[in-house]
Parts: sequence; C-alpha cells; structure tokens
Amino acid sequence: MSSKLASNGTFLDVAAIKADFPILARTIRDNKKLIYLDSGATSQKPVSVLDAERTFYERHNAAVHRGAHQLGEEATDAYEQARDTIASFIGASAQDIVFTKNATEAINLVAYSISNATYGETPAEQSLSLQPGDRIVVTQMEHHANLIPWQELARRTGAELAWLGVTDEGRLDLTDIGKTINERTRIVAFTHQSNVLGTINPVESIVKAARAVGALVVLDACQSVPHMAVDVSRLDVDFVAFSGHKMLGPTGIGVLWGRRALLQAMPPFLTGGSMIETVHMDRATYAAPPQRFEAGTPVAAQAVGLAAACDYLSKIGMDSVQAHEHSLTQYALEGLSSIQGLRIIGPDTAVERGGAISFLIEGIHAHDVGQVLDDRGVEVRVGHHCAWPLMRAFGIAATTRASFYLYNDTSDVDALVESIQQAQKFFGVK
Amino acid sequence: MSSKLASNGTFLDVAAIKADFPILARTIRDNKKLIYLDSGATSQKPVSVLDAERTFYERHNAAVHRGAHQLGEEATDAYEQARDTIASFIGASAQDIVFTKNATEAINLVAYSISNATYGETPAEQSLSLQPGDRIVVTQMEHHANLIPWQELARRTGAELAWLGVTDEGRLDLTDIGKTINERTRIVAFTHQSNVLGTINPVESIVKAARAVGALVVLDACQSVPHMAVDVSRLDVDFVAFSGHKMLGPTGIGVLWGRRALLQAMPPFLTGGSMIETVHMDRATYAAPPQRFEAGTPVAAQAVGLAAACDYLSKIGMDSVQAHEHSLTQYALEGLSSIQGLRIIGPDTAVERGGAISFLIEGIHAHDVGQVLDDRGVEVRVGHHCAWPLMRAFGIAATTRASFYLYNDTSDVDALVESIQQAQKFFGVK
Amino acid sequence: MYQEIILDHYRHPIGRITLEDFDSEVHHVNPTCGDEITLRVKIDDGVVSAIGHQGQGCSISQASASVMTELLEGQPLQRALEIEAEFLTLMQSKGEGKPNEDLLEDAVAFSGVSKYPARVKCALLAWMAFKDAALQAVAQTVEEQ
Amino acid sequence: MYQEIILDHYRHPIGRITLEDFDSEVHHVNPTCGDEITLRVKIDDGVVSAIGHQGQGCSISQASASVMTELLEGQPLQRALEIEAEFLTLMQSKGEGKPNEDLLEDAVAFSGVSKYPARVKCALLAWMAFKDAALQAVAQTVEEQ
Ligand SMILES: Cc1ncc(COP(=O)(O)O)c(C=O)c1O
Ligand SMILES: Cc1ncc(COP(=O)(O)O)c(C=O)c1O
Repeated sequence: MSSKLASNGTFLDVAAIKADFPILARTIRDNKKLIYLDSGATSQKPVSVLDAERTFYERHNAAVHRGAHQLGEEATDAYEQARDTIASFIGASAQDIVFTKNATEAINLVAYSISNATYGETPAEQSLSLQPGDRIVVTQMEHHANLIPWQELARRTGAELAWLGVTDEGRLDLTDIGKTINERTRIVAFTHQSNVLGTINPVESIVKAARAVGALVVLDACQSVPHMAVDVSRLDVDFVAFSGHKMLGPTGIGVLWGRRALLQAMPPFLTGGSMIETVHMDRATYAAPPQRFEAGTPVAAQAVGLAAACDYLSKIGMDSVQAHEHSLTQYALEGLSSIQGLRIIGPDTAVERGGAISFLIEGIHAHDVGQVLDDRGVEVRVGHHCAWPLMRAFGIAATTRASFYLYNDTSDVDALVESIQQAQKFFGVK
Repeated sequence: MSSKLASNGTFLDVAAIKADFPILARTIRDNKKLIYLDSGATSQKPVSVLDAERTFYERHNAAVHRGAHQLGEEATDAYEQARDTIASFIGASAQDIVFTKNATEAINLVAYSISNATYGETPAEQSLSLQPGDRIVVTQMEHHANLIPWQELARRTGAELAWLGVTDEGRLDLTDIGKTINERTRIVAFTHQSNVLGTINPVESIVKAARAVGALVVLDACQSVPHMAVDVSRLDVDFVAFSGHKMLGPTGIGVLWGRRALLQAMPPFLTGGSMIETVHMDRATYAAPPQRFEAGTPVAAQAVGLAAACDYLSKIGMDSVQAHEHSLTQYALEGLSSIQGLRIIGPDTAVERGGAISFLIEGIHAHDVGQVLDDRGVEVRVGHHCAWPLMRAFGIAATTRASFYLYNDTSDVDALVESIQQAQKFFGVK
Repeated sequence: MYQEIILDHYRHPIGRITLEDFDSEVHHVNPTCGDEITLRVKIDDGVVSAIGHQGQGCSISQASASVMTELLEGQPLQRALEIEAEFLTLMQSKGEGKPNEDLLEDAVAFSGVSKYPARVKCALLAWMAFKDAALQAVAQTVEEQ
Repeated sequence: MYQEIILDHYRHPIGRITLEDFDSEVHHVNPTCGDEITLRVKIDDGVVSAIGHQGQGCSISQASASVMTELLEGQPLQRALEIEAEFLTLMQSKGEGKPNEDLLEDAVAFSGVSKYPARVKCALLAWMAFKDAALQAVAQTVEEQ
C-alpha cells in the first residue's frame, strides 16, 4: 500500500485510496459524481473491511467464548485477535478495551456503572459512587452522546452538572476552569475533537485541572481516533470512547478503553451470559474485565471488521492521514473564506483543528444549502449535528458541515466551494 | 425457493438449503465434514444475508436518520424497511420494535428503564417503578440473560426475586404458580423455549397468572422466534426479546418488541444522539418510541442483514421450518435414547419441545464428549449453557447439547449418535 | 423541488405575525434539524378565523407555513382538517401522489418535496402545529361549555 | 490430546482427598463450563508437604490435578512455583511449546491440550488453584509471625 503514501507534499494518493472504497464509484441524483463530505457522521468502508467480515461468517462463525469445538475456537481467536489489533491501534492492552455497539453505549456504560456503584458491596465499588453535591463537568461543545448520559447520571445520583463554555472562535473557554472544575468535581467528560467546530481540545490542561481535584476524566474520542494517532498510554485520561463506523469499520461496534484499576473496580452495566463468574438463582458474581462488560453474544463479526479497518489505517499511517487532512482543511478554509456571505463556525485557521468545517451562508438556511449541494452530488450534513446546546451558544439553529477523510482530495473541496456559490445564485443572495 | 419446501414428508430439502450456507462446505480438524449442531448458540448465515449487508455498505452507507442527502435517505430507507420486514416477521408494527445489539441488551433495556422510572417525572413513568416488597418472578430454567438483569433490578429497587421451579422431566412446575406469582408481583419474565431442555413453555397459563395480579410479562423468545412462527399480537405478553444471530442474521443485532402504551410510557435507557426531542445543557426531552430507545448511530447494516434473514425464513415458511425441526427432534430423541448410558435432560418426547437436546453420558464428562465429537467434525455445545442455576436444579455441572436448524438433516443426527458411541468406546464406558 | 411558488412564499411569507387574539398556541420543533415554529390559531364558530406563525426554518418549512395560512384561513375547521389530511397524504407519497388540486391549490407545489424524505418533515412542521393547535382550541371550547 | 498418561491419571487420580491438616483452602471455578475444584495445601518450612483436591470436571482437569499433586508434593515452594510457571507457559503455547521435561515430567503429556484453547482452562484449573492457595498460605504465615 506504499502507493498510497504521501506522494505530493503532505497529500495522500487519493486516487489509489478511492479505488478501495466501492461506494465512491457510484453517482448521486441525476448521474452526479458522489462527493462524500460527511465522514464526521459516518465513514465509508474499504473492500478489505467488507471482506474480513464476510470471511468470518463464511469460514469461522460460531459462538465466541462459548463453544469448545473447533469453529468456536476459531471464532474466539478471530474476536480476541481483533481485540489485540484494535487495542494496539490506540496504544492499549487488549485486556483494557471493551466492545460495545457504538461510542454512545461506551459512554453510557461508564455512567451506568458509576450509578450502579451506589449499590456496590465492596469499598472499591462504593468509592466510585456519586453523592448529592458532587459535580460532573462537561463542555458546551459536547455531542449529545457525551452530555445526556451525564445529565441522567446527575439526575439519578443527585450530583450537579456544570460545564465549560465556548469562545466566539469555537475554542473551549478555560478562563474559569479552576472554578468550574472545583473540589466537588468527580467526573470531567469532554470531547477530544469537536464534531461541529473541528476544534481539537487541549487535553493536557483539562486533565491537569481534573487531576488537581481527583476527578475522573472521560474522553470522547469519536472524532480523534479516526483522524490522528491517539495513544491512550500518553493521554493520562481514565476512559476513552470511540465508534468503529467513523473509522472505516462496520456499524454496530464501539470501543471503551478504561484504566485497568478502574475497570477492575467497576460494577457491571449490562448483565447476562459470558460476563459471569458464578450464578445462583438469587445472586451472581462477575468475571474480570473486559468480559465483565460484554454481556451476551458479542459483536464478533464487527470486531473483526474494525480490526481490518485499523490495519488499513495503520498501513497508510495515522500521521500521514492527519497530515493529509490537515492540508485539506487548510485548503478548504481558504476556499470557503473566499466566499462572500459565508461565516465559519469554529476556528478559521487549521491550527489545532481537524477536518470538520461548519458554516453559515447568509440568507440561506442550512437545509437549503444542503439540498442544492446534494443535487450536485456533494453530500454534507446540515442541522444541529447532535450538539444542540452548542448551536444555542452561537445563537443559531443549524449549520452546514463538510467533513473530510483520507479518501477526499482538493477536487472535492473545489466542488464544495462551487456548489455553495451555485446555491447563493439560486437563492439570489449574491 | 420452492425447491426447499418439504419434499419428503415434513422434512425440508436440506441439500438445497445447505448450498446457501458457505460455511457448511468446510471441514473440521483432519478433513472431517462439518456437522454443525450448535445453532442454539448461534446460527450460520446464508449468502443472501451476507450479500444484503455488503450491498448496504457498497451502495447506501451513510448516517441513518441524520443525513439529509441522498445517501442518508437511502440508508434511512434501508434501515426502516428492515424494521418493517422484521416487525412483520413477528406480527408487529414497525413502530413497536426497537433494535439493540443482542437479546441481552433488549432485556437489560426493560430492566433499566423500569429502574429509571423511579426517577420519573410523569405519573405514567412512576407507575412503572418498583418498590421494596414488590416481586419479580422468573423461572429456574432461564438463560443468564433473563435472570441476572432481574437480580440486579431487584437489588437496585429493593424488590424481591422469586421463581418457578422445574420438574424432573424439564417442564416448568406450575403447581404453586398462584403462590409464586402473588399479589405483589409486578414482572414475570420467562423463556418461551429453553435453550438447554428444549421445553416449550405454556405461555398462556403463565400470562393468565400474571394478568390476574396485573404483572407485566417479559418473554425471552431467543429460542422460539428462530424456530417457529411467533405472532406477538396473539401472545398477549408485554415484551418480547430475541437476537438476530440465532435466526440466520448477523451478530450485533437484537430486537425488543414492546406493547405500544408501555414503550410510550417508559423512560429511556441509553441516551445520546438520535433519541432526543430537544436538548439543553442541563436537561433534555426524548423522542417517541422506537427512536427513544435507539441512542447513537444504529446497527444499520445489521438490521438490513437481519431483514434478509427474515425474508429467507419467510420464503421457506416458519411452519415448514418448525415441522422439519420437529421431525428431526423426534428422530434424534429416538436415536439418542437407543444409546445405553445416555440420559436426556429435558423432555424425552418431541411434544411441546424444540430441537435443543441436552444429555449426559454415564462416566464421561461433557467436555470429553464434546472433544471426541469435535474430532469427528460434530460441533455440539458443552457446559452450563448460560443456565447455571438449571444445572444445579438437576444436580449436574454440565451437559452436552445438540441443537438443530433448517440446514440439519437425519444424516447429521446419525453422525451424532455414532460419535457418541465412539466416545463411549474411547473412554471405555461401554 | 424549489418551485417558483415555494420560493415566492419563502420570500414573502403570509401569516408571519404574532396573533394577539388567539385560542391556542403551540410550539413545535423538528428534532433532526432544530427548526422551530410557534403557531397561534383563532377559531370562531367552527371557522379558522386567523393563523399566525413565527420561528425559524428552511425555505420549505417557511413556505409551507405561508401557503398553509393562505389556504386555511377562513375555512370551516372541518374542511381545514380535510385539506391538512390531503397534504399529509401527498407528503407521504414518495413522489407518487396525485395531488387533489381543488383542495390543495398552491400547496400542490410541494409534490416534489415528497421525493425527499428528509425534507418532508420540514414541509409538515407548520401543518402538524396547526392541527395540534386547532384540536387544543376545540378541546378548550368544549371544556368551557 | 488424550495421552494414555492423562487417561490413567483420570481413572486413578492422585491427591483426590480432603486434607484434614492444611494451611489454606481455595475454591476455583471455570465459569465457561462450571467445573469446580476445592483445593487444600499444607506448607511446612517452605516445602509443599501436602495437596488435596476435590471437585468435578472433565478428564483433562481431573488428570491435571492428579499429575500436579504427584509433581509438586514434597517440592520446595519456590521450585513448585517454577514448575507451575513452566506448565502455564506450555499451556499458552498453542501447540508450539517445547516442554521442559526435567521440570514437568508426566505433565508434558498435556502439550497436546495447548492446541485446544477451550481446554487450556481445564488443564490450568488445578494449577491456578494451587498457586492461589500457596500464596494465601504464605501470606498467612507472614502475618502470624
Ligand atoms: C434462551 C436464551 N435467552 C437469551 C439468550 C441471549 O442471547 P444473546 O447472547 O444473543 O444476547 C440466549 C442465547 O445466548 C438464549 O438461548
Ligand atoms: C464527538 C462525537 N461523540 C459521540 C458520537 C456518537 O457516536 P455514535 O453515534 O457512533 O455512538 C459522535 C458521532 O455521532 C461524535 O461525533
């Protein structure tokens, strides 16, 4: 796959990459070339991922961790090897990652386990529980997935929810961080990279503030793990959550990484088969992590598919992926800024920012922008992007968002810019 | 597919069916023909299911319910059409089924939602909550997935857990049902068909007892929906849970059907994107079912795959599938009973029983039976089958279990019987 | 999709006012995009005497509110609800519907929208709000009697 | 996999008794199959003087407990734990391990089991129980001093 390495400056050889993604060869509406700029919502899948899932079903499918027969062994091997691959991808040990159905479940797992700690029997368990007056801190730029589970945890435990605000440029406002993350703060949950603004948050500063008061740190890495090298062993956070479908993997799989001592202390969330140690009619004891948190028949084929996605990304190299997207973002910010009446919501330079670019077009509602773009084959996302409170903070209802991945190139950005200009013409705002 | 309809008596044309399942052409160990008798754990997948998933990824993949662009529309259509197909398969309306990652999550959803009702703000929500002294009734033959979530719910709410016992023949002991399902009983959760014993439980009698005291009824249909026609509109239960992977579908998808009024009253379980109505920093309101219970990016490709599995089963006809398995079970019970030293755990006639047959071989531990069988290509399950309390009720540690599906025929049963006899010879117990 | 009628109504919306004299008010939101409408309605002797709407949304949702106001004001409630039902059917027709022009008049311009499932909710936002408000107004009258 | 040595030990197990005089007792379970072992150990002056085990399990787990008892009884604890470590390595070798025959003696017969991941846990059940019990016994002695 060396043919896909950066060939012209920091850009990847996108033509070669595109060829691995069958869907990118299709057309939209009346024979328009598909220009997919919605990878922030979900990514497309290369053939190697589809083949990996299919081979699992056609050759090795059986109940994981339950069958003593050869098929069962092969399925278990495939599943646990996938765990190894995915763990290595983020610099983790296999025993410290838990498979869920998506990042949303991964974050809910943490919130519910903490909530269950209230009923815990061991001191280790109880020490995780929240009391009325305890504080959970989030930020104003969170995706609903990293906001509502904490609202609900606060409701169940009587803890209070506080948050860090956002500046006009779309950065976290850390002026009062010491006040927001106060002595009573037990959990700080924030996103590594905003799915709306593109902003990459200063993990170190926030972790420092959290550590100063002994709070746990939950990092929503949905928009970082797919786009840059993330090494959990260096981040010094306690939990990291991300989804497979945003990083070339299948739908139906998410990952929670947790600090080992915490996973070991945490009570289970979902309960049922495969997560037990012993079971009596009236009580049960539970297996060690990660099994403790993987109740029921696991997302086996999906793990195998996600491991293939990690392999695909690793071969290209996450640093190359990031460099490519960075150049593309720079190019896009320039192109978009040249459009009169266009306002970028989020940082307008490529510094500490990823390739999700939200914007408003004066006089045209985001829905209408999206529609005109779609008619030209340009697929972008419009709406509140599951970050409604962030929209409110900016006093707006919706943005149009273009987001990039390794299979996008400057010609895709050119098409975006042109189509926006077309929309302005159509709605007579220019 | 008419070629696959019953051609000799009640048997299906298994040769034609086998040809649809690529894995069944493979060999085990030293070139032994694969004889897959572990469908109770997970089923194999026909090509049409694999193709459906792949086509989704290659043609229509996008974020479901979030994209306004054409790909997003197509993905949403595919997902919601899958919901229609799967709902019809069990006689339900699409709006009354919720997709989860497996049946275990589906049952946990009900248990956690009831637990969250304690914090509910509306009277409808609160009326679902449990109080200390309230009772949850299960049975001694439950899979851990339909036992531990209720143990945990009891622990969280202070409710007590009680259970119906099992007779020596492996039927539910309903003698004292009126005492067990008493006035304080709020929930009765039981399995439609035992994954260990094969027993089909008398839904009507249990529902009657539950209704008499106003208890909700949760039916674990993991082993029934794949093997017989199940019509939720006739069962008169409140919730039905099952998994896709046991009915020719992919891993990573489960289904919860719920009575509409209940789903509407229930608070959410997992929270995050796509399940909201409005979101503020400190509070949120939630969408109507089924969206309320499907937080995050859904298991879209898996839903499409499961719909293809339903189509496959519907074309053959669930009554034909059941008749086929019934005949096979009858044949197997006869064959197994002829083996000296073999004891069947569960009903020894095919009356009101499905095709999961558990047995003990005098003098040989189940693990050793399984090993010898595996060496001959016969894949059965050994152990407690995630029903450990049931093992205890029979005073045993483990059984060997053979379970059938539409791709098994009498020659598979013959191989089973022969291999058991070989194992007896090998261990010198015969 | 963007019929000239739609764009006209979008640019010069009818009923984009705050009614001072009204029987009921509703606030509806499209959760997928955050678009909102606040709609007030006045019913006199079973006739929809006035509709006023405020909010934010795309051209489709704005134009739809405008067309609806023009169509329904002055209609007997019964007939207004018939028109609403017909519009709903049209929107759910996935581009296959044959609109009843007598009933729908300018609203037939929205036929094309029904081909875009993600936009159907935009077109329906105002209509759902109206139906809700009208039923509340009626329920209230019944209660007062 | 089913070496004659294994079947022999299975049929005529060594140490399948309940020790009356012991320093620690553990109960281990294999959660995937429900097999159980209760194991007692007596350590005198740093030497494993007696092991007794009861429980239920397959031929592999029973024979393994028997072979282990034969091997470890009378060994200095240090060396017993070395043997245990060597056995663990062998079991995790997926059929690729070259067993140290000097250390493992009869236990080399279990090499074949390492090719069957689902059975490795059976072979290890008694060994894990022994390690656990021995460490508890030692910890206890330290505490008493
Ligand atoms: C009767 C029964 N209930 C529940 C389950 C749990 O299903 P899953 O593991 O797919 O969640 C199973 C299968 O494992 C089962 O057989
Ligand atoms: C920043 C962020 N967090 C969380 C999520 C939720 O991920 P999922 O929907 O896969 O659970 C997303 C994507 O939707 C996201 O972009």
